Amino acid sequence: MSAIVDLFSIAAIVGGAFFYLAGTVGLLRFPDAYTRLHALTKADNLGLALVVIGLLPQMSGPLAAAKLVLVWLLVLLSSAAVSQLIARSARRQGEGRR
Amino acid sequence: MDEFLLSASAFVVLMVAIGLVRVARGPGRAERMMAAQLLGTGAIGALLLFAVATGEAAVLDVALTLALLSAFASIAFVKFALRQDSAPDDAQDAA
Amino acid sequence: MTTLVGAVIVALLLWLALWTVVARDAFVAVAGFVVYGLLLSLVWVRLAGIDVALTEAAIGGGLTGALLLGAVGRLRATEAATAAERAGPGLRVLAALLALAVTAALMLAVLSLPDPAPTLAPLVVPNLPATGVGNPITGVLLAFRALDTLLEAIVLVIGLIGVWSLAPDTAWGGRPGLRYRADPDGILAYLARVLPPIGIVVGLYLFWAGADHPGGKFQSATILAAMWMLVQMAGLGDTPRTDGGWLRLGLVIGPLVFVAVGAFGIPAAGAFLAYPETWAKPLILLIELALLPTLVLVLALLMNGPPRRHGGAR
Amino acid sequence: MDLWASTYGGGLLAAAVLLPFVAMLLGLCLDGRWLQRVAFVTMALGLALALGIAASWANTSGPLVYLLGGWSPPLGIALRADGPAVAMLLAVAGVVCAIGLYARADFGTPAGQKESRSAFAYWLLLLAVWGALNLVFVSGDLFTLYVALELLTFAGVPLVCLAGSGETLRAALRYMLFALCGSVLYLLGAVLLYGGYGTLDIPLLAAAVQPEPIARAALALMTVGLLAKTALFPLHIWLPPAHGGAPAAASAVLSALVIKGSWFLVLRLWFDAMPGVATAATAQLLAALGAAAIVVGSVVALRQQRLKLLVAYSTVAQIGYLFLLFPMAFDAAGGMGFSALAQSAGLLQAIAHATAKAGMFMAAGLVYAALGHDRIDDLAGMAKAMPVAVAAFLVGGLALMGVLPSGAYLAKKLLLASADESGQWWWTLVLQGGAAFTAGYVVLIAVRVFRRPAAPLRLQPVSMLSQGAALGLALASLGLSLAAALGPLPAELLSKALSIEELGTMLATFAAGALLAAGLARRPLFDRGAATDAPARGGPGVWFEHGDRLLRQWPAAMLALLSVAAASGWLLVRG
Amino acid sequence: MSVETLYALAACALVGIGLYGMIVQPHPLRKLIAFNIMGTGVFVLFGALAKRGAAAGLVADPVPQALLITAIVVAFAATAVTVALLLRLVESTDTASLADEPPAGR
Repeated sequence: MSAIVDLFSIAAIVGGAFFYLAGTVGLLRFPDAYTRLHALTKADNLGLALVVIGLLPQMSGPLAAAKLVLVWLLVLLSSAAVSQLIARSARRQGEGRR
Repeated sequence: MDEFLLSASAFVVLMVAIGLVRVARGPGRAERMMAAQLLGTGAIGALLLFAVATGEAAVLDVALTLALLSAFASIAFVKFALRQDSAPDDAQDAA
Repeated sequence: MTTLVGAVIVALLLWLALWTVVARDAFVAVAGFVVYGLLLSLVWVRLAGIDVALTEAAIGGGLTGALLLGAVGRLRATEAATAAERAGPGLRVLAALLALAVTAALMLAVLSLPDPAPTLAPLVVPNLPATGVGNPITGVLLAFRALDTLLEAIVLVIGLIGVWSLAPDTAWGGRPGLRYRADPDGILAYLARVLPPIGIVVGLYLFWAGADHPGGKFQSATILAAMWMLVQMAGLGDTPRTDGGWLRLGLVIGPLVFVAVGAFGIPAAGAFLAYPETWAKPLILLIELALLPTLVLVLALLMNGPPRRHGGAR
Repeated sequence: MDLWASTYGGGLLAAAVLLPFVAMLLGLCLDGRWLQRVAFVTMALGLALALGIAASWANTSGPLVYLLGGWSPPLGIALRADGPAVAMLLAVAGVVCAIGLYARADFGTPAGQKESRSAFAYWLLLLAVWGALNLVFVSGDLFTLYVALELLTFAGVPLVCLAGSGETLRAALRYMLFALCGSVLYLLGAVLLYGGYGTLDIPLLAAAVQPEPIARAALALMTVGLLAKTALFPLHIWLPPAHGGAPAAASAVLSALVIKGSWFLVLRLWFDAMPGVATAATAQLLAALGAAAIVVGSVVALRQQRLKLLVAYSTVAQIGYLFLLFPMAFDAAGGMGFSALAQSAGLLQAIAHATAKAGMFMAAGLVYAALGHDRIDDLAGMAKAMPVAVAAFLVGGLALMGVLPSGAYLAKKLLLASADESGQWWWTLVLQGGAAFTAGYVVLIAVRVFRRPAAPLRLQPVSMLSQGAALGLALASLGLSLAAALGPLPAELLSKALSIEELGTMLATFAAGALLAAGLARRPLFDRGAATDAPARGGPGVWFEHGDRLLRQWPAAMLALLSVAAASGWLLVRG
Repeated sequence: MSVETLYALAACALVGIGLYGMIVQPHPLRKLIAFNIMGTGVFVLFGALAKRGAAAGLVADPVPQALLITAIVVAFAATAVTVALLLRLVESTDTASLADEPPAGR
């Protein structure tokens, strides 16, 4: 049983790490602010989400698991809002299409 | 398992660290802050992995604090630093 | 494996520090510093200092970062003028050589540190039960070296008096900081409604945990202060008037209660800042509870700067 | 002697530290109109406490000790008051009270106003400075001392820019940044000491330290950090504009008191915490910097156009004197044979300077308030118009020169005796010559104020109480050696005081001072012409001015800081 | 090399880097950042020493860690006061230069 759980965790975390990788590559390689932002949100949302999902079965108790989810929700919330704000200011400055 | 989690945490840090190049290259302030945001998310992910790997539950609190405060710093950035590029529209200096 | 992770983090840290220091643009330096603060919390976790990591994540990464970001936005016009005063190559080389010499000397000193390292841990552990708290760091901060903690609260208050003293005479007693209009698109306002309740819960949780686990009043106060600032930045609330009686009371309540509890120790336990055995934990909690509003107010007001405007009612 | 028990009267130490802070907190939350009353009540109580501490100390054989919370070092923090600490506690209490009396006129809250900014800041920060200094004197823990240093800086910096002008803000910012750099270096040293010996308690460290790399690096870093905060030449980058630009009541606090805190801490480190680590060669370096400070500070003081800046540069020079004691602590064999003697001399000098300099700044402030300016060239007639303030200034100057029976005189005697015994003849020269440099600017001001004015002076009235406070402090400095001779110091030092030889030295000092003033001042000493806008004279004096301005550039000062650190580290290693 | 030593040596380098920035950067804000880097160098060094002092069942010596928390808060206060001063200076003189002006001929 625990082997299957571990396998699930490993798969999810590897997936998460991949999205971090993708986010970084996107941030570096994409041509303008909007696409870079797109890449960033992938790392923020999917990368961290998969890591959290992978870690959940490894947690010792419900409090720790709740914290884990809370962390994810916080990052999701703030990254969504901040990305929006960044995009808006990028548009206002017209530096998005460079 | 712990060994795997540790390596994953190192990998995530390394990944987002490469994104630092964006802080250096810019070109705009927005890009630099995106890289900072990415690093924040990466650091949080790494901390979570580290917490589980070492069994130090308190590290989760660090991740929680970081999540809250990096959101705060990002908002401060949007509010103060980006504002300067455009008109200072959303803050007024009443005498 | 751990050494490798350590090496990666160290390399990143040094690179970021160097790059922050030499960057041409002040904004780049500040952004670099914010990231540097993030990395530092990882360092603290690795150095087994969870309490310190919490403090660093809250203050180093969050508050200082926001403070510097706020400053750099308003200082842009001055950068070009000071760039003219940029150090010449000769000076830079000289400075680098001297800095290197200091670093090398320090490294030699560090490498000659005694092994095994001297430590007070064996003294802390047997004495900790007398303080009634389980977190040794809280024990050090509020029992063994309580004076430092009291003084630190006083340092913050004096810092705030210093900041306020910079106000224009006409604005004295008024509100500090900028007045923000409510965010037109409402994202920030939304965030400022959703985040603070979570932040308050997390902050209070850290406060409560601090007695026996990592956490405590500083970390908690920092989070609460940041949430309050968030509400201000979203235009949902204003800073208080600096001549308000309740505000002033809040600013001094922490240290004053601290001193009062300390003085209570003279008859009750034979020394200033001593706690009678059975009362130790409640008294420590009382002090922390009283310090919390002081720290929240002082930290947030330090970020807001001197009073600068009257009125500003919404 | 048991280091680990509170002594009778030890609790007074905690009270002396906390009283000003508690008063500050109460003042902050009470109505602004109460502020001054709170401050004055605190001054009375604080003075009484200082006297009480002195009395308990006199009745105890060793230092007063108080263990906070009953926890003994290394786990807890101990407050300790030995002779030097008690002397400084008393002196600071006295000077604070006098400054408070002086400042009453300047920082009263105007009628009809609930609270005014400058009064609010001044009184609270004055109390904060006082508490921080008391903490510096009695704390026995190096980290608590770090916090005390920061308290001192945070309280001192806003005092610089109370007036709020751009110039003073710049001075304050410089002071802040340079002082912060100093405190980080201090903290770094403390961290190294903890890493090496596992304690930050001064007596425990003294027992544990060995002359090895850790302790040497720590001593060099901490000393240099403290020198930056004390503004010893060439690290005086921030002092002249800060002390010259602040309101007089604040300058008096900064110049007389604040810099003494970090200086006192150097003393603590060298003689109490790490006596086995300090070497005679490093002491020579400190004193050499001190000698340079005396020469440069005095000459640049002669070149100033404004009285307050002159006094500020005089402080630069006087800080130099405070560091001449270090080589005198060492005997010919390189051991610390004369450390008690040298420390007494240093403390005497510090107290003499604190009282005299506070008096001089107050006098300069009164002149400014009365005339509306403090241009040295336009002071003609002031001796007649404001005899009390001018007397305060000149008496303060005489006291600094070491005229009988001033504290500086006795300090000089003690140091000369020690220099003789240890065979360091070159410091005899510096000690004797230094007085002539001080005489230079005293003579200059004396000549200016006694001239007849071209037109009748129109003066604003100034508070008599303020003038009295200034004169009182100056007279206290002038009479200090009498008090000291009655107390702990050998009276025979004063017995030869009225000999022909002494009088001759004094006259020679005045003559040399007059020559210096005549040769180096901006204008001829007896310049009768009223053409004050004529170009200043050139000559060697200008070179000093240029040198000073060059050294007070930020990069130069920082490089000097690191160089002094490197040099003292090297000298500590070489022995 | 142990992790503690690694971090301790890195801390020494951080102090050097901060010092360099304090010297060569003309803008006060940059000096302030350099000061903060220097300060964190000292803090990391202290933290590494605390880790070396792990004993009696604790993973690190708690005394330096407690002192560190105090020091971090004090450094924040210093930063806040300096920023306030700097902003006020710029407000009243429109320049952030620390260079001495020619002697004021008042």
